Amino acid sequence: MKTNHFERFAISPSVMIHASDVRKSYGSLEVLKGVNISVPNGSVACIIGPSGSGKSTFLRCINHLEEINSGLLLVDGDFVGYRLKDDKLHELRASQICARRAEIGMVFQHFNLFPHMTVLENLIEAPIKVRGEHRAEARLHALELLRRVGLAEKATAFPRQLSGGQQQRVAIARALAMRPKVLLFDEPTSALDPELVGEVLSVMKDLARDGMTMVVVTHEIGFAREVADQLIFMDGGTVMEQGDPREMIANPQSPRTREFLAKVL
Amino acid sequence: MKTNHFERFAISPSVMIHASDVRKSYGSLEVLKGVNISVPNGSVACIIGPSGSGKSTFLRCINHLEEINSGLLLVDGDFVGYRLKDDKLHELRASQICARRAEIGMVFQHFNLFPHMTVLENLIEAPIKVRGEHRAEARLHALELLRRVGLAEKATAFPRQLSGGQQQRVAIARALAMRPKVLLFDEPTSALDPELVGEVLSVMKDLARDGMTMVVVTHEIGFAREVADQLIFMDGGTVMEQGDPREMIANPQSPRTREFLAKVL
Amino acid sequence: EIALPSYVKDSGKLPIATTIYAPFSYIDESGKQVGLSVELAQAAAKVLGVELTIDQVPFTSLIPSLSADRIKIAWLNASVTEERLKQADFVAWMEDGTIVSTLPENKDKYAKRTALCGGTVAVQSGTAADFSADQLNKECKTAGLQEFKKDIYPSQQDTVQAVITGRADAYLDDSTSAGYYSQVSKGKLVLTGEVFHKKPIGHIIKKGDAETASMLADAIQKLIDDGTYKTILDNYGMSSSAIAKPIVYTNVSQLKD
Amino acid sequence: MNVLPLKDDSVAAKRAQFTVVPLRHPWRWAAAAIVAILLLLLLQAVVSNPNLQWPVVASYILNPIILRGLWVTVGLTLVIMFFASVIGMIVALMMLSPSKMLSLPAAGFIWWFRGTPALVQLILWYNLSLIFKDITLWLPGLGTVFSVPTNTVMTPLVAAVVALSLHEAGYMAEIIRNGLKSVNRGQTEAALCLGMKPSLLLRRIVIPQAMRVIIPPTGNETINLLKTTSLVSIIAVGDLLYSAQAIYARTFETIPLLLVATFWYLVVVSIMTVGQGYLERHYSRDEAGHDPAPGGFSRLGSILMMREKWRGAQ
Amino acid sequence: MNVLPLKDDSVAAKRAQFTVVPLRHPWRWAAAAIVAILLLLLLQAVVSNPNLQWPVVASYILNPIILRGLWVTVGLTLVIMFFASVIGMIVALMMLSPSKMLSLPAAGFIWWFRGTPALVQLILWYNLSLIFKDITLWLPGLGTVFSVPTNTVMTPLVAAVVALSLHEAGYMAEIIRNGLKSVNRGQTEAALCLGMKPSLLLRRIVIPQAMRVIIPPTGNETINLLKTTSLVSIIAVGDLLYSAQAIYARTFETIPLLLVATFWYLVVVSIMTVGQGYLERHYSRDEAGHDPAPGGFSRLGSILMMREKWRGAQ
Ligand SMILES: Nc1ncnc2c1ncn2[C@@H]1O[C@H](COP(=O)(O)OP(=O)(O)OP(=O)(O)O)[C@@H](O)[C@H]1O
Ligand SMILES: Nc1ncnc2c1ncn2[C@@H]1O[C@H](COP(=O)(O)OP(=O)(O)OP(=O)(O)O)[C@@H](O)[C@H]1O
Ligand SMILES: [Mg+2]
Ligand SMILES: [Mg+2]
Repeated sequence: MKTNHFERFAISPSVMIHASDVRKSYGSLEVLKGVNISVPNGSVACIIGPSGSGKSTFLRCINHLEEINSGLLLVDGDFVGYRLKDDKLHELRASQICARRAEIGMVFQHFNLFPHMTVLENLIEAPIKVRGEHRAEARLHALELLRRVGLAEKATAFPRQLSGGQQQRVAIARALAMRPKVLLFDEPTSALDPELVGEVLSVMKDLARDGMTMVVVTHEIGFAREVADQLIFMDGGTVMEQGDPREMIANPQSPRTREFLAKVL
Repeated sequence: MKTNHFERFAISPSVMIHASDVRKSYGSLEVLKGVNISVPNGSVACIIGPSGSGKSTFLRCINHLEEINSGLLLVDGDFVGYRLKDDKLHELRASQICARRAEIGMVFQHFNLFPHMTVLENLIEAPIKVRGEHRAEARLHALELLRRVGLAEKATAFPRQLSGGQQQRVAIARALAMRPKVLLFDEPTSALDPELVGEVLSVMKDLARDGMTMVVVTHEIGFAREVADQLIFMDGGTVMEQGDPREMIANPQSPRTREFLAKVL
Repeated sequence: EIALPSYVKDSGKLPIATTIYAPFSYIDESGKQVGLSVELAQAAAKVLGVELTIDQVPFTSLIPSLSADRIKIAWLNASVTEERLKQADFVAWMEDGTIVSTLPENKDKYAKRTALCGGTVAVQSGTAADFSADQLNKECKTAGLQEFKKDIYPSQQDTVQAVITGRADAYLDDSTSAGYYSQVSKGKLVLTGEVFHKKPIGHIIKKGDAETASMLADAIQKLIDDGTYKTILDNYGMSSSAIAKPIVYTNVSQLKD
Repeated sequence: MNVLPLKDDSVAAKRAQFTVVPLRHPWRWAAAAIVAILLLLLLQAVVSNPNLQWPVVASYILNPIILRGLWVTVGLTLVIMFFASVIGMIVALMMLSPSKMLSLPAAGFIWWFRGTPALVQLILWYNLSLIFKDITLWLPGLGTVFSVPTNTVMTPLVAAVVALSLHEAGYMAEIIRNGLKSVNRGQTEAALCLGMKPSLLLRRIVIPQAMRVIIPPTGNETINLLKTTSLVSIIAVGDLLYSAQAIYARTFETIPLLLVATFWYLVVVSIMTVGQGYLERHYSRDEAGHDPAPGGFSRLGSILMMREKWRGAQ
Repeated sequence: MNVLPLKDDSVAAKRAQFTVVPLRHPWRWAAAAIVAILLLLLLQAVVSNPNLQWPVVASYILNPIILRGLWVTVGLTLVIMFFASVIGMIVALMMLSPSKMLSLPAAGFIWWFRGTPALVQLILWYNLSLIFKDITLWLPGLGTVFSVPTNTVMTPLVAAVVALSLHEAGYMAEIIRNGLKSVNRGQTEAALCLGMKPSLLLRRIVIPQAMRVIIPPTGNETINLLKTTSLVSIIAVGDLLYSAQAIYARTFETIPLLLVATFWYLVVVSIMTVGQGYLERHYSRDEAGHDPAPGGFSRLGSILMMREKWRGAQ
């Protein structure tokens, strides 16, 4: 059912996320004014930028939580919300969109764990119901993931009984349980006590080391410098500057970038 | 109605908050295990410490949101929740406690602005209803405070229409509107985007410069170093270490303090 | 001269309570309370030389209101039965029977009342017909026929509606009001067969209130004597239900003979 | 890892200009069409059906008995709802108190008044003299200060208001309790820290915020009450429905008169619904402003109903 | 600025050992005493009052007609509530859809069925044959497929279930709409990001969380419905209350029989209340665990009621 459009659009097959001239408006407010980004397979892209610059909106467009108004946005060489046939984009049915979206994991600022389910239930719900895994298999995988994020003993706890850092680690494990091709993070540590930031970042570093493709909106410049393959600075709905994190942080080209980094560092 | 017990307890009248051997339990869980703190008039005390160490609980005891189980806790030389008569502590009626509490301002991590009131209404509600100020007078004072926190033009906005940093500045103005003797801050910047932290801290610095007595629970070590007169490190319900901020940060005595500072810095 | 209880004498008023039950007591187009009972009550008040006041009290609160002394007289056409006599006393002023009412096309079919056996019959709860239906069912049994199904409805309109929509074969009605209903139904319903199971009907008063009982009996006697009673009953086409002398029922044994 | 350079923007833009074919929802249109046809058929059947006797309906719409009944219904509803809210509020606060001395009686109140049919309560209150002959105020030292027969005090209207207010209060207490519980604890603490007294805190901070949760079910309750008031006919207070019944009991114009009552109920309920909407908006006026993440749920609705949201061409 | 050195701890501790005198609440004790005395007096009056005829009450409690009525009441309530919830859910979802094609009919549904007295709807459905003589399925090409007289289909019980289900659905739709709206938007998005389909998302994520807001007013509604079912008596379906009425209409034992009905209603409502409490707990089981900031509101309750919370001596 999925088809590849790498050739058609002359994109290298090693590109996981390809955005060119992506535009998005809310009513008369243009939030994304032509965004161009390319995230290769297995790489980590960090997006930084002031509040309201459209970072979250862009992430939400990637997994089709928001529809874009124009431009080209491909994940692993295909559209998330459409099927290309006879040079026309046919909207997909909700269930089909969901199937594609399942391959794109997302981690939110406010965790958004399901409060009425235990940690384990949070992790196995979607694999069983969406991917059709067997309960036993899903459980095994979930417990392994919990071990990986250091929370093996919290499987039967409810989210409310965990600290923010623990909740965020569970949220990451939940996204991983769907065996996604790519993980999107929207400010995963900014709702956490500084003390707890470290534990979440270290889980994310492990993931990056294991070769997970990740797009991370963050204010943790240290993390970006250490882990990211590319750093993207967004402002006012466009990409102002992008490149190697170390270089960009040490020597930002645009004055806006310089100003922003000065505030955050 | 208020009486001074400075002499009786041999405390200098320049002490705004005096805590000695303050203990507090929730059921069988002892959260404060004998806290000794003294905050002189016009000084700034910063409290740091790991999550669960009892920082919030101690702040809440100061303004009698929680009752302590034993120890001596005086604000400006008097008890907040009791009247001392014939060597006995008589519990006060709720309305009397409220009158005393009005002299102690508090700023919360999650702002807790009243969402159904405009910014101005948030500021004038208590001065009019609790302090009995005239509406015109309260309005004038409120507008001046808003100017002071840099939000003069937001008087008619609703909290939801403001950014986190703006909301927190309104919350500070709201506390100031009651002309408190002392301000308590419970992690005032930890729910904010890093970009917005600066604006709140700068308002707090201004306050400190103007001689407001403040007790600040925070993770912003930079702020503590720059502004605080004393730094208090709490752990496991006791004060582990306290002293001059610069000295303590540069050269922590206890290994727990060293460990904690290493994480946060 | 009729002896008046103190509550009548002191206030100069005869306070009665009625329920809506056409044509005895109902509301006319202008919202006024009218009907046979009401006319008789007005005549009685005149005989007693006092003013009449009417409270409209729905059936459910009649008995509690009598017990609570909220009302003194339930000016009604209630059947006097054994079980009811345990709760209240009666002043009977008419005799009532039961009659079958049905659709015009079934008029002949149900002319003999045992033809109802095995069918479905609608009655209004608590009316004379309600009791009569049980008696009729016994007759079915003795005749070796199947019993009919008794559907109890809370109001007369509902029993009528049940017959019109064909959910019941017929309904049993008090002979006194049946004529009125077949008349207002504009030919949709007809009466068939003859009146059966005659029994006394009358006003309800609190158990042991002998003063009120004798006042009512005396007043009605006077109306019978001076002919007013007959004129009113004639007006409503009910002279066949008239009696010669009101009877105060206080005891079950009075019913036996 | 090396980042692929992007092609020239204009090329990228050009190669992505596709027409978007929106998802078709044939079943939804079919359903809408069927509903529309059924409604038309029903309308036609209803309008042309002689059994409904529309001329009779018209002739009774402004009948004075009906209008008086309408007035009784509306008046009683308002008065009873007022008392029920006040009592319900007190009971709800007692329920939420951690003191058993207060929460137990409150729970008992709710249990009794929700559990007993309104009809029974009405009859018991109306005939209170069954249980208490006189209402007497006796003070130690002074003796009997005054004493009146219960029946004098308990007029039908008083009985109706007392019985139905208490009955309704049982329901309102549950609704208000739920609403108060929904207010964030931080709000209470912030207000206390500003020195607000419990009563002020309740009036200015908690209740206005609880209103959002309280109003919708209260709308339901009020409409229920509007119809429950028809019970007062039991104690000879003639409300709208009872007046209609009293008329058709005589004239057998059952259906037309029920339609008359329905008409007026619909009018009143419509007005109340408008009022409810207005109140709901009033108590969420703070949400009216700029909201970067609009109505969480209307989004869910749009997803569930698979609404097309395409606003341009990709 | 210089920080005052603290005195030796033990001195500080010693000088602060005072006995604490808790605030006295004489009025509260007085109120409790008065309530207790009044309740005792009432109990005494009620038990010893001959008008209430307790022996008669006892003799009817297990009367087969009453028990059959109880069964009808409970059975009808359950069946109707089931249908009303299903229909109400669909209507609530339609209401929340941003598509006018769905939300307008839903609003119309709620308006009509909340606004029309249940009695009227019952009579209209019961007498459907007045409007439609036969129910006919006519298909183009096939002609009349089948045709049955309306009265055969619309038995009293069917009419009661249809009419009251639709009526109740109007109320349930409002309640469910309110509940669904209360679920945080982040939950929906998180579920969508996990690839959940709208139906799954609704069933597993939204509804379980909405339940907390839905259950309390639904409790009220169910109890209301329990009593509303007594309307079915007008179409000769004898429910609990009506069965009692049918008996006292014959025997004049009004009060005792109303007490019998009350007894059973209280039993049923008590069971339902327990069930409601159980459901409420079930849907907030995640809150049962360790909660560092316990029940925001029970704190407010304690403040409002000025409960003593002193647990030691200062
Ligand atoms: N659903 C929406 N409707 C209307 N405007 C929206 C909506 N979502 C976002 N916006 C607006 O779009 C702009 C970009 O928002 P976005 O959340 O993408 O910014 P951001 O870079 O993530 O900021 P932050 O760092 O505060 O999260 C803002 O001006 C916001 O108000
Ligand atoms: N109302 C309460 N009931 C029971 N336990 C409580 C209550 N409030 C706090 N605690 C417990 O008291 C301890 C101290 O909590 P407190 O909130 O004071 O810590 P903190 O230092 O402010 O931590 P953080 O940095 O996370 O805010 C924690 O273990 C907490 O679980
Ligand atoms: Mg964002
Ligand atoms: Mg804290």
